[in-house]
Amino acid sequence: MKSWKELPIGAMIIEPGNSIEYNVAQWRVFRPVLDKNKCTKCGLCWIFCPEGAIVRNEDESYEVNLSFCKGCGICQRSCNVKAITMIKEEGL
Amino acid sequence: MKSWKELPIGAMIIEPGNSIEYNVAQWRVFRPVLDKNKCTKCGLCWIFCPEGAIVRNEDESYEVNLSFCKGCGICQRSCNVKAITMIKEEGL
Amino acid sequence: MLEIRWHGRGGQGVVTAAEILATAVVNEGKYAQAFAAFGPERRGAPVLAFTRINDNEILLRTQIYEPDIVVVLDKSLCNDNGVGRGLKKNGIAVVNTSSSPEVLLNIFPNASKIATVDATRIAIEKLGVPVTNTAILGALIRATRIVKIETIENVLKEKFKGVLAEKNFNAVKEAYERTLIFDRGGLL
Amino acid sequence: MLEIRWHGRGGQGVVTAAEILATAVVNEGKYAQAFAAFGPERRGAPVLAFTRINDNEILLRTQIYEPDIVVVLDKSLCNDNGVGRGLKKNGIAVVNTSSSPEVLLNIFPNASKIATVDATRIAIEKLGVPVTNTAILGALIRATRIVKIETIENVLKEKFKGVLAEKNFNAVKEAYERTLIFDRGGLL
Amino acid sequence: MKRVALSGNYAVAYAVKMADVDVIAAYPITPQTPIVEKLSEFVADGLLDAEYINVESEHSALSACIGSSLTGARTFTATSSQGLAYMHEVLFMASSLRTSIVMANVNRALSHPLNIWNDHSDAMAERDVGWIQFWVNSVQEAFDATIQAFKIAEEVLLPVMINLDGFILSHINEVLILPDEELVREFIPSKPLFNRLSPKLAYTIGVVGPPEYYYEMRYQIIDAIERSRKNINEVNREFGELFGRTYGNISTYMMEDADYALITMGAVSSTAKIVVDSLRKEGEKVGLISIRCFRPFPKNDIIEVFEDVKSIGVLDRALTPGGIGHPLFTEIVTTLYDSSKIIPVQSFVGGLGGRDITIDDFKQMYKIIKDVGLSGRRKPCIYIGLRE
Amino acid sequence: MKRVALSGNYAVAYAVKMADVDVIAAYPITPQTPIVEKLSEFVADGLLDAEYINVESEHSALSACIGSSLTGARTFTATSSQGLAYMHEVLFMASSLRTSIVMANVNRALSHPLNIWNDHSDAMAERDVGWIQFWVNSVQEAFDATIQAFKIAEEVLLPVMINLDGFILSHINEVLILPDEELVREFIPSKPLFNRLSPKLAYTIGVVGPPEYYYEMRYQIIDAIERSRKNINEVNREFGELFGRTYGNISTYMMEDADYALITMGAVSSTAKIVVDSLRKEGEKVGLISIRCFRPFPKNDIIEVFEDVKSIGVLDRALTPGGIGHPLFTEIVTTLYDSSKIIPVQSFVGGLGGRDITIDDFKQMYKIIKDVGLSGRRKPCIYIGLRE
Amino acid sequence: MFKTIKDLPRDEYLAPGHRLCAGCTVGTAVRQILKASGGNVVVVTATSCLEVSTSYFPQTAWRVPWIHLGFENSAAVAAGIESALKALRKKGKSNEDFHVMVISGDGGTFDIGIQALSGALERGHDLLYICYDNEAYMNTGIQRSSATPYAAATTTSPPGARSIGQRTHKKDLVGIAIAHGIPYAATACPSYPIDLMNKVRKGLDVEGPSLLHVLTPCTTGWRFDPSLGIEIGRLAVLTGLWPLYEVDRGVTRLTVQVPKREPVRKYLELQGRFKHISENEINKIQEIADKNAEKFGLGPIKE
Amino acid sequence: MFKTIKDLPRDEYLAPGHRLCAGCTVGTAVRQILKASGGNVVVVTATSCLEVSTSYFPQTAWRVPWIHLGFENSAAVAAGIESALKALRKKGKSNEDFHVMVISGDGGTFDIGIQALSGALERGHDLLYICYDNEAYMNTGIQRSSATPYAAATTTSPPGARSIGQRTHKKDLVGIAIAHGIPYAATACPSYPIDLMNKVRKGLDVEGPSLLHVLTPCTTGWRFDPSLGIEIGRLAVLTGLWPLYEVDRGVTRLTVQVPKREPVRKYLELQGRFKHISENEINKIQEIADKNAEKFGLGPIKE
Ligand SMILES: Cc1ncc(C[n+]2csc(CCOP(=O)(O)OP(=O)(O)O)c2C)c(N)n1
Ligand SMILES: Cc1ncc(C[n+]2csc(CCOP(=O)(O)OP(=O)(O)O)c2C)c(N)n1
Ligand code: SF4
Ligand code: SF4
Ligand code: SF4
Ligand code: SF4
Ligand code: SF4
Ligand code: SF4
Ligand SMILES: [Mg+2]
Ligand SMILES: [Mg+2]
Repeated sequence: MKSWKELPIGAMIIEPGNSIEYNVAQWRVFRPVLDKNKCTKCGLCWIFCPEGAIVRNEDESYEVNLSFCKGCGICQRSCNVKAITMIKEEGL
Repeated sequence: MKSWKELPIGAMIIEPGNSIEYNVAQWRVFRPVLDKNKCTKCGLCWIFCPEGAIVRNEDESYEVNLSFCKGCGICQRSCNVKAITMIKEEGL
Repeated sequence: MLEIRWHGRGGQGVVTAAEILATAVVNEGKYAQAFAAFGPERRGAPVLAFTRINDNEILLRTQIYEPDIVVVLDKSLCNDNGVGRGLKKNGIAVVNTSSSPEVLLNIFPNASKIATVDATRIAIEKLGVPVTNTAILGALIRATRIVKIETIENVLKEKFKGVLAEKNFNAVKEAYERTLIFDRGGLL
Repeated sequence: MLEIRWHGRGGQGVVTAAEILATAVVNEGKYAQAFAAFGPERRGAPVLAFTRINDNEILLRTQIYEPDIVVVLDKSLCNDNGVGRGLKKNGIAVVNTSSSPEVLLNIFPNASKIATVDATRIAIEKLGVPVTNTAILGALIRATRIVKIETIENVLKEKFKGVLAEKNFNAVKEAYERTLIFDRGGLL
Repeated sequence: MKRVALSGNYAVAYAVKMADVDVIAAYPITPQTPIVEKLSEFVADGLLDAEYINVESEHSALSACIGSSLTGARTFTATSSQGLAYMHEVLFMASSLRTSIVMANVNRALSHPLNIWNDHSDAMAERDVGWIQFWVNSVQEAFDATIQAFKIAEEVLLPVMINLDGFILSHINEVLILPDEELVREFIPSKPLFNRLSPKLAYTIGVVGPPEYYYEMRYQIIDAIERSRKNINEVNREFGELFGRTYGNISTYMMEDADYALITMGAVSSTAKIVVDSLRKEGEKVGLISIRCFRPFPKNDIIEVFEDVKSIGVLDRALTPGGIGHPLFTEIVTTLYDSSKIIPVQSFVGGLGGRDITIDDFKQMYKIIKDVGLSGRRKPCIYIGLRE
Repeated sequence: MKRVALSGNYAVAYAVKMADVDVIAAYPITPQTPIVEKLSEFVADGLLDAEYINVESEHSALSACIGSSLTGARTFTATSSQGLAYMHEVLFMASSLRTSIVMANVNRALSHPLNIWNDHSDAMAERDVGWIQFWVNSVQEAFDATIQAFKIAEEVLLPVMINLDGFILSHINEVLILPDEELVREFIPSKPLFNRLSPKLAYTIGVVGPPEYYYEMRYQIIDAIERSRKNINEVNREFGELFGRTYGNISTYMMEDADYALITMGAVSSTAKIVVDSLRKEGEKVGLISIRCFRPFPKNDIIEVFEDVKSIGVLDRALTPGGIGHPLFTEIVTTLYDSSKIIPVQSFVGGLGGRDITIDDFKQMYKIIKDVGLSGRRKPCIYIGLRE
Repeated sequence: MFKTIKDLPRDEYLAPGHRLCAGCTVGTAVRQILKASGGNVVVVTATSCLEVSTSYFPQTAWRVPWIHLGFENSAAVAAGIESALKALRKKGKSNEDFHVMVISGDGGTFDIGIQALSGALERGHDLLYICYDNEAYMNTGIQRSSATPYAAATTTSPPGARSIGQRTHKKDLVGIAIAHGIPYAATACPSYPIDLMNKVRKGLDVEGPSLLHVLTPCTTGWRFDPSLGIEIGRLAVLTGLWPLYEVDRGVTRLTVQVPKREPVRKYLELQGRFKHISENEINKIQEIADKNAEKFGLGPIKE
Repeated sequence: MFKTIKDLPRDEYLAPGHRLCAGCTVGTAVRQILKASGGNVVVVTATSCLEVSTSYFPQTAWRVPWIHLGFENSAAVAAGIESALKALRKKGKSNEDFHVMVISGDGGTFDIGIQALSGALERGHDLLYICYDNEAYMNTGIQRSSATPYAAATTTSPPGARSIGQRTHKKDLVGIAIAHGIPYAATACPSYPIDLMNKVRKGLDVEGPSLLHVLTPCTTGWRFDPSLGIEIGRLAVLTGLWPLYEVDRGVTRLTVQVPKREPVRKYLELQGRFKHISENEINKIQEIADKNAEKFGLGPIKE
């Protein structure tokens, strides 16, 4: 860990958005699985996900980035066509 | 003047309304003179005086207590019948 | 002095578990400390709690760096290697998992004893919700005999009202029964 | 060192008078301090201001307890005996009043010189309002020659804009002319 | 009497309940919140008959407490860190208007960076406010000091602040001997205090004190807090009679024959004792002083135990940037000066913002103190555990 | 350059104007108000091109200043007494977030009783906040320190507080050498500061510093304020080159051969000099030290002049009720300890809440200091002018 | 209800000898308020003209219990007193019974005290909060507050080459209070004593928080002759700049009708603080009055 | 104006990896807000869940400049930033140009921050103040605020033998803001992203102060399953407890109509914080919804 000389001054963090390095996947008990076939690309899961863990691709398709997903299940509930299912994470 | 031992504790004044001992008459440049003959006993000067310097007697007549009057002239202006006149105080 | 580290998630009541144990210890006339690794605890986030147990007054007020015992309330936490960190040589690990204890050997290389129980299943059976903090106590006691199970019963009765105390104690008992224990000598 | 105490009323600009004098002194290359007796100043209430004058830098920062000169902007203040308090032996008093200086003898028992001027009348004549703080300066200068009257003129020009400066200076000059001075030897 | 396991925060809450407090005005802040939560619960459940004012800020919390205390109600509040800092202005008022407020301050670091963990910078920055200040070392002490505080505050007419270390004490469950409520009531009867705001008296409170009076009025606080030493001792004695436990203004450990002493405040003292024990086993004549009553500062008690000491270490858990020394260090040095003793004093800082002070840290400090004692030369302040 | 008569408050206002400040956020309070009134006038008249924020409180004033300073604007505020106390929490933030705010604090007593007059209790209660603190002795110093403050604050990235005595300095008109604006601009060029809140950078400021980092982050302030000593001296030197006046961290009077010294802060020093002169005439070898730069505390400067002194008096104009000593006394004693000098120090308190400190008071103090020097025995704190 | 001047009690709870400026209508207002209260009241005042002028040690002008703490917290202090009384009575520890009332200035209410006020209103304490509004920080020498009216000159909203005086509009205190859902709020002015005093009574008698916003013309700060305060207050009402109304459990009611309004110019002309303003600003101020008239149903402007 | 989800920008200015609870709708709301802002914005946040969860050193979730000072002063900090930018631009010292926005919690807005907010609104700074409202102090563990709704359980408004839970009613933030005469204020909810995001744009584009009051259901504090946040937000709207409206230069307009309202029971049942309440309280809460419906013109209750 950094010494006092190496820390940025004034309680600043100078790398915007470096929280992507923080492991939230570990928080997850359930994991969303998105069925691209069922998906109508409505985007609701994307706009409702509290984490920004759902990625909107260039082709307007959506997928889950599991490194960023905490497994809350909001996406599943947002999906009118039930394209998302929550699956229990297993330890070990 | 009192020593620290003699002062009331906790920044209190324990004699209600002892400001009557403070000389405001000294502030006065003009002095109101109330002509009891003209006075209709309407009470306006009494209720408007900022000082409470106008006394409402038991018989509902009014008079000025000059010890409490700062000479602002509000009473004079309140009096519809011009029963009050302001007279210059003279030093010396 | 016995030092225990508890691993759970925000919202799972891991601090409560550490406290129930401490109260039981105290009720048995000994001394205990229970506390959490303090920080902004968020629902879902891994959290730590600690219990210290001693026959005499406990003066130590530092954090616990090298626990004698590690208790894991949620097996998915074992995905991260943090759970085994610092466990003393010949320490004990107690984990909520349906797996058998051997599977955990390389997660707790220092452990001389590993106990597992499917606390989640038991919690659902006995409480109707997957709140595993009381069930795991049964496994811990089974593996360590730190306190008498009846003492836990009494603490639960003080802590929870009416039927909830009973349900929780049922979970404790059930877990106590179903705990699998493995020591370096083999499954007990 | 010369110490002056000014008596006036809240709203009469007594502090301004003290300051104008100080500025004049400074402009003549000497040193001065001007300040008020600090307190919640209320319209109509008697207030004090002070000026200290010296050839060299002034270090003293205490209040003025024994002034060399007392200036009274409003004669009705003389009803209270406070105006004469502390005046040094052989001090000077300058009072705005239409009365003659002798009348003030027992108010300023220590004064060796008493000057009076009807500053109120002059102010009304020259400014149109009974603001006596500049007029009285004229009397003070006449009685003491602390600064040159032209220096005051320049200060007024800085302090007030346009015609107001001129009017005020007229008041100063007029008062200067009309001041009556009495010393223990008799009217000068 | 019951032997239970309770956290420092709950211990305070129970003490307040047993004191049958009349009014609570407090604002939540970590790590104090469990105190007010527990009190809310007591009130909601009818176990404590009090008005709980859900104020909108700490500034208002303490302001409301002043109003309440002067109306004759036994009054409690609790805060921490930013909350205490936000009260700064009002703290002076609570003492100078001579209230009897009792406040628990759960010590926590000050921003920035924001940090919810333990150090002493919040309370140390309020060492001029004219409050009596206790610092406790255990959950039991937190309870006992709270009970004592009401009695002292109401006798002396000065507010009392009880400092307990955030998390380390506030959130730790440990053994507490909970006395019977009747005994507590015997100690501090539940009676209305003097209502200075009654229409029957029509006092004017919180006046303008012009230069002719201000000095004397402020001096009364100096006098009151100096005189409070007697009350504090007396209350402690009475407490001992009823509850079988007493506390000094300082608590000492192995100081009888110590050559090297460390001075601390708050819960870490307890860890330090372990180190003292282990060093004693190694033959080192070390000892420990922990200050319980920081205001009024127990200079005589301290000087007494310093009698034969060769060197002293002072552990500050708060900073005075750019000052001649950190707060406790400066007070201790001045104490020595006061007693005309020349003992080298080594300044330490440690445990800021929840940084743990470990057994090894204490060992290191004792080692340095001994070095200083032997060489007679102290070093500039040593920042224990700082990553250089 | 112009020789004028101006009040301390106006001197500050003129300095701020000449510094071409960008943002002012301030709240009125006696006796500071004329500063912000004058600045309002400058802005209204177009003589100063700045945003003047009419904040609703001092807490917000300083908060707005922090936002402004971090956005790169030269930022000024002014306050006094209750206002400073109300800022307490934010003061720590202004230093720890490393702003360059300059603030004039017009020293005034704290409530209760309410008192608008001069003493030092407001600023002394903020001696831990990590600000650089100047204390000035004359209107000229008030002006000069303000100009210097901007340069120092912007170099060191620490806020600077200029303390000037309420009324005694703030409201006194005296001689001021007003430099030409161009010269001031040469000294402190009007340029935007580093905008740390730019979308181009997207920094995150005011973070949570967990126990692993908090200590190091706070230590940076200790480091910065210690390093600022160099900047302060350098700025002062440059100031001297341009303006022909320099100031030390302390100012001394007749200390070369003094046996007996008095230490003061603020405007009363000036009166004390008169007493020194008169005592010198009587053959007494007395001297005077006045502390100009209180934070960082000028320990080396002080120790140096103490070399051959026989006894010292310290005049505190603020109280630490129940403390081991009043603020300045404690710092001086610790300074002596630091230098391993054993000189008796007599503590004095005086001039609280506008109580005048007279020539006679100073004479009395010098007499006592001499007695202490001769007897080697100091007395408990002496409250000069207190009606017993 | 008070109907005529004759009805009004003789008792004076604000003693003469206070140090308010000669001609200060705050003195008038407080006399009226305390008369209406009947004296069984504890008063809290924030730092202000009223505070320093009535409690200058060793003299007090208060004949009722009174407390001043600071500038920002009078509502909180009142809340503490009210709660203490409630607790002590409930617990049988006291049989005292009195009303709790705040009388604070506009600065201590609109600006630095609004948080404490908002909190006290929200929590529903049984107290009457009275703001006497002299439209600036007068105690410190006439600085703008958020109650200062548009275009008025103060020392921190001075007119100048780049300033017309106060740039912003007066905060709507009663509107804000009512948005807190309190049962009673009203405006008043000591130039209309009966109206004011009846509102004080209503405010005291209602259960829960109530608020009175009282305009108190200030000779020093508004720069008019000391004798004019009451007249200027009357003109504020007669121009429509200060409509007298109340909001009683949600119902807004004009309490003093103005059949024919005076033009605002008449009001402005008398005051030094408006001396600098241009026709443009006068028109804008007239618009404010006209809007008030529309909102509260005042009469048209006198020809 | 955003019309469909497809319109919404791809850019994420709140990085993943923040530490808000799993299922926290504050994350959703802030993502939507920042998307709408386009990223050219400086954000100020008061101490809160959002603050501690996004700026835990050494990691930040912010991709826009962001500052946190304290709990009570976010509006003041924003005012300082806005003024600095204005001054520097005016003086030609800077050519940066960005919006200033506050995103603070209900505690930091309704209670301890309302003074700074009131001042900033009154002075007319050009900034958008967004209050995300999870109806309690969540960061410190679910204590009541003055935004906590009637009867809800929190740790400082616990139900019990002598308590029904929160005793008081929710403060009307938009009402208070509008009483300050600001040009734009609105309510929103991340369950209605288009509505919310358009309001953010309006708030940013309007000159002067604007305010958005955003309801953000909180899984931890309201005690519901983490997956339910968005649904519960929707129910708040559909019951009429959280009408979506705006007040644009004095004109109030419902922005999302609810033709048939759900009964409040449906909303309350899902939440642990209302578990204790009786029929009596449910009826009172239904009345609140009905009053809202009347005030804003929502439809009748579904049969
Ligand atoms: C925290 C704090 N800030 C500033 C002051 C200075 N102050 C005292 S009274 C006052 C103005 C009061 O204004 P207002 O409330 O309108 O009452 P008024 O004097 O106009 O009657 C100010 C700024 C203070 N006492 N405390
Ligand atoms: C002056 C001060 N008082 C109290 C606190 C403690 N505190 C920090 S965040 C918080 C609650 C925040 O509530 P809210 O604004 O509603 O945001 P939320 O956490 O609910 O998102 C409290 C009480 C503080 N940081 N500073
Ligand atoms: S489960 Fe929650 S966090 Fe994960 S993708 Fe779905 S909405 Fe996002
Ligand atoms: S909500 Fe369902 S349908 Fe819509 S984008 Fe997500 S997965 Fe596809
Ligand atoms: S002149 Fe003024 S103070 Fe005197 S009686 Fe008339 S109204 Fe009252
Ligand atoms: S106003 Fe005139 S008529 Fe009325 S009581 Fe006074 S003096 Fe008499
Ligand atoms: S300044 Fe105004 S409000 Fe204050 S006392 Fe004087 S007239 Fe009254
Ligand atoms: S407590 Fe509530 S608001 Fe806070 S992070 Fe968790 S869900 Fe979000
Ligand atoms: Mg005012
Ligand atoms: Mg919240």
